[in-house]
Amino acid sequence: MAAAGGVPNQEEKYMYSEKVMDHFQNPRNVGEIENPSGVGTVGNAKCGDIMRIYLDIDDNGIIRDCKFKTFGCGAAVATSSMATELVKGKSIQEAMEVTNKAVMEALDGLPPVKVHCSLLAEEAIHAALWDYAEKNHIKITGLTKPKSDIHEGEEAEQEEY
Amino acid sequence: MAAAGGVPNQEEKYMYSEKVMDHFQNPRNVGEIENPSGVGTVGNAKCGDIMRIYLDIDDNGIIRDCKFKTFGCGAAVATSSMATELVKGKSIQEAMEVTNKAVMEALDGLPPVKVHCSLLAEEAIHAALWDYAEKNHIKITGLTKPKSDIHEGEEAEQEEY
Amino acid sequence: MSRLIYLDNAATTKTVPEVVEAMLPYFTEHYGNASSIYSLGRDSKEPMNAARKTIADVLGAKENEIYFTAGGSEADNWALKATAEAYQEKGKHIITTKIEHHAILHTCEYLEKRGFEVTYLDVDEFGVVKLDQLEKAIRPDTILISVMFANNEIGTIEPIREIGEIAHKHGILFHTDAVQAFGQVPISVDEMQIDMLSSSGHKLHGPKGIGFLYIRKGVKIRSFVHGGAQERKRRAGTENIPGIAGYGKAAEIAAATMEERIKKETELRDYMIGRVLKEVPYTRLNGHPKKRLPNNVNFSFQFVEGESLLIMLDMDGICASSGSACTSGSLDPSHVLLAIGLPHEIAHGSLRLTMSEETTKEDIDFTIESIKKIVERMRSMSPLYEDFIKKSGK
Amino acid sequence: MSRLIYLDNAATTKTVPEVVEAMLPYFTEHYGNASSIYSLGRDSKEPMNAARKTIADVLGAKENEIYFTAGGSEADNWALKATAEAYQEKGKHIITTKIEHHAILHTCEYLEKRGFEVTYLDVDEFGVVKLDQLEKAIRPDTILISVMFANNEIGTIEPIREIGEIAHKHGILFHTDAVQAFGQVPISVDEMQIDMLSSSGHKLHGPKGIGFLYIRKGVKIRSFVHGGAQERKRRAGTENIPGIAGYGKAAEIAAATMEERIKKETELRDYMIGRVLKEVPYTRLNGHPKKRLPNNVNFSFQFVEGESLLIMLDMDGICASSGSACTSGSLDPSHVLLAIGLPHEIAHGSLRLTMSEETTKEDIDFTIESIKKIVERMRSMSPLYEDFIKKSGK
Ligand SMILES: Cc1ncc(COP(=O)(O)O)c(C=O)c1O
Ligand SMILES: Cc1ncc(COP(=O)(O)O)c(C=O)c1O
Repeated sequence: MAAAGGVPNQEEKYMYSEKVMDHFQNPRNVGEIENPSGVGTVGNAKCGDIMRIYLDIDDNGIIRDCKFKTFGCGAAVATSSMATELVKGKSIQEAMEVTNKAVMEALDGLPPVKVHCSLLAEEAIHAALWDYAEKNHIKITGLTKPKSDIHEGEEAEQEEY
Repeated sequence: MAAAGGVPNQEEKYMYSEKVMDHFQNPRNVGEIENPSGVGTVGNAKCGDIMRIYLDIDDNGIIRDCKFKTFGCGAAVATSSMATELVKGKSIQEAMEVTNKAVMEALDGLPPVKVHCSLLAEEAIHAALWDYAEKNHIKITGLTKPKSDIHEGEEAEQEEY
Repeated sequence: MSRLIYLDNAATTKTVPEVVEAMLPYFTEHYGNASSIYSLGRDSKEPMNAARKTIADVLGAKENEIYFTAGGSEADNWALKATAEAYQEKGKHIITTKIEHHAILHTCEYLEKRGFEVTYLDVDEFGVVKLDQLEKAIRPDTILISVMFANNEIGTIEPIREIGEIAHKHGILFHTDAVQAFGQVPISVDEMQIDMLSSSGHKLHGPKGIGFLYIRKGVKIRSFVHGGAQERKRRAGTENIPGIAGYGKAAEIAAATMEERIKKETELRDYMIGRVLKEVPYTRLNGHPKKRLPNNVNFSFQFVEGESLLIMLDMDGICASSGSACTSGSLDPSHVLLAIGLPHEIAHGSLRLTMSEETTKEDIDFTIESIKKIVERMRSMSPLYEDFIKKSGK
Repeated sequence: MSRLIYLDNAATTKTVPEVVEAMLPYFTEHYGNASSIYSLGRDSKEPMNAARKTIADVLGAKENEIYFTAGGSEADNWALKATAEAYQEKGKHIITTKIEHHAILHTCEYLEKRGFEVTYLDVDEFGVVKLDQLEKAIRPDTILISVMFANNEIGTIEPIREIGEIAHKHGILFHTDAVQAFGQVPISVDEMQIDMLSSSGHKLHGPKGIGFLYIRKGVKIRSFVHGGAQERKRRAGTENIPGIAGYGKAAEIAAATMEERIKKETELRDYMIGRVLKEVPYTRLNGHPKKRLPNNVNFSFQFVEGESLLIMLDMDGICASSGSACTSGSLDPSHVLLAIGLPHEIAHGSLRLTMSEETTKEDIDFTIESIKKIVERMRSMSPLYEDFIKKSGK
């Protein structure tokens, strides 16, 4: 069936922006790092999203490499991919500034019901950095122990009338 | 707009049978009789149906002529017309047998919501005969004083589930 | 039948070809479920969003205030029942009028059986709601005022802006059944302070089986049809995309042509009223002479019964109506005509003629001649007319 | 997109050209209001009567037991709410199942808030209602048993005949949501002792926005939508004649092709199930292996998330669904999959593929290859799969 009738609008074709679709279809930095400097896993399968980030950090505290694995929806995959791109080559302090807002903006936005996925990416980076800090007995300014489940207490979005 | 698409079915075109439509379009015996032997008016305008029947009865008690005037729906007009046809030439006793059922059958039936109109025709004949009997101080077997409003106490048909 | 003059546009309208055209792609081609994630489904979202926007624009509303329903009746039921349910803590009193459509009246009766109290406002001889009576009817426990925008039988347009003002002055929600008005006359939900508004597609050359309820943001009514999360979780059921697309197109056309149409129809309407009142004796115009829908004419012909009149007009190729088409299964004379003070026998002799853009002066002239002939014929066989003539000594 | 394989027929179907053809005369030509008295209006009555008869015949019902609605959701709401209302003197207890569509479940929740008690029956691992549990749940104040004919997600067909027998043995009304079953499998309301049955046109290649509720003669429920006297005074609203005509045609086609279709679809279904279970590891079939809709297949692929799977299938031109399409606005895993005992993460990885008559073996083969490729790719990037492989020491 060809899309005739002049109806579909390419932008509307998916609920996601083109950038999201690109990162979903061609995710950057998928995989594992052997003996990573830090690794963090967040989310839980009950909610349908799990994100794991591996970091390879050099002696100057620069993130040399970053890989991810994600079980989750299109937005979860795309935010993981974008988050790894954003932290790669950055210093630890710079990586701390890769917030969910930054990831979302870099992806040209997410549909409202998917905004929580970008939170997951931020948390995954923080979890991996926490692991790195623990292993190396250092303290990273602004970094707190990751929650075991970032979704807890979150409520299904209520319609606003 | 022509009726294309093979859809309408002539029989279904009106809620009424062909006979009813014929008597509605070409009502027989419309009019008044000057100095009638008997005249009867039944129904009331509130209900939307008033029927008046004029009788010209000869000395042998034969209905020589019969005319009607009706304010009412298609069924009311058609039953009036048919009722006058049925009583014309009949004896008084024969006319007493022109029941609502007989009128309805002669018209090939009426839609359920319109059955009460055929009652009106029977009542109108009876009312005219009553008037004749009163005027001539005779008694017609089986004839009782007409109700002033045959619709009273009648309830709008309830749907049957 | 060689000629058909359709003058029952208040009952339903022809779905115009442009509307059908707008619907067709969504049957066999872009038929996906609008709630699905794949592109075929998302193809259906677009016409829905577009229709919502078109309709919202016509009303001066926001897109997310338009909720599609299966028609005007569902919209009316939803507005009344859900408001009753949501606001019953505040009170159980509703104000409406005696001339509402049955979708409102029967819903009110239903609510009355469930402990709500309903005040049915009178109207004047022209069918206009009495504003002073409305003010007096308001009580501390009044939760809703529902007054139709324009009456479906006699075409009278109600003082909506004034009613909206009164409602809001007292902090009461205001619903209007605009099934006859939407697309026919200008409506602004903000200027008129309307909180909820019902509409039905098939009254403005859109498809049957689709309507909408406008619900102002902040009005906290819930679903009437429970189930899936469609319509922002407020109206369950797989979206009727062809219907919605068709409705959007119909609203678009209606808005674009409204000004010109009002002018043309008003002219024809007043021409018909003038001629009939002059040329057919013992005739009255029902409804307001000026504050009426541009396409509505409603007469009562004394001594004549409506159904017979309709069938005879039909035989001349003219489709019209006597009282609301929705109630023609019933034998009762129209509650609207009784409310404006007509006696029963006159109410029975009413004729409603409602035009569309397609109606021509020629159609109207033909109709007037037909009416004259039929009314005369029917009077000649009417016992009421006979009595009247005898009494007046003619 | 060069190729489109539509395997989401449980969400909605293509309105087939014959159905559109059957609708078209009633838009621009025979558009009269079916309740009107003139011939143009009466032209609309005929297709409505014909559709009613076709549908009644398919069910072994009488014509005057079929009431048209705007769809399955309205029919479900009507059956439950009106039964609750009409029979509350007898009792306020309703029995249904945990795997009903939201149109039933959310309506039940609504009734629970209004003083009714609802028992939600469990199902076994295949999604089949437990009859002994049903018998035990019956109380003197039980007024209604509502069990779906076939589940929309996992396709399981319930033991309707046995449930009807149990209901009637106890003098309890029996409603079945047959939205997924009508036109797909044979149904006899008499043999199965069904008192009310819901259906929706767009699930069987009919139009969207039209459905019906079968109400057995003698069941004394009243209107859900109040207003005009349409549908024997039980469902107000100007009749959606094009929709009804289209639905009639769809039912006619469905009935005529059912036997052959069931045979063909069952074969394809079992072929697909066989191959996928064999060729994709860590996969389970959801729903009953045999007692299931001929066109329904539902898998869970471990370590894989459903939405991603759907988007990737879409990129291969395959339309499918993960859980009910109606709830895809929600993030919760399907209540049906949880009810058959799946853990959350497995429920998230479910895929529903529902065929139509048009589906070919070639389509299925292409789909299986696509699934294999995508599942493998997704597992390679799944942290759950990584953990699983490491744990199992591979
Ligand atoms: C089992 C079941 N019941 C009810 C419905 C609701 O039908 P509709 O969306 O047509 O109102 C659906 C489909 O969405 C369904 O699958
Ligand atoms: C004023 C008014 N309200 C409500 C309705 C009901 O609309 P529908 O029949 O499309 O449900 C109508 C028309 O029948 C109407 O004229």
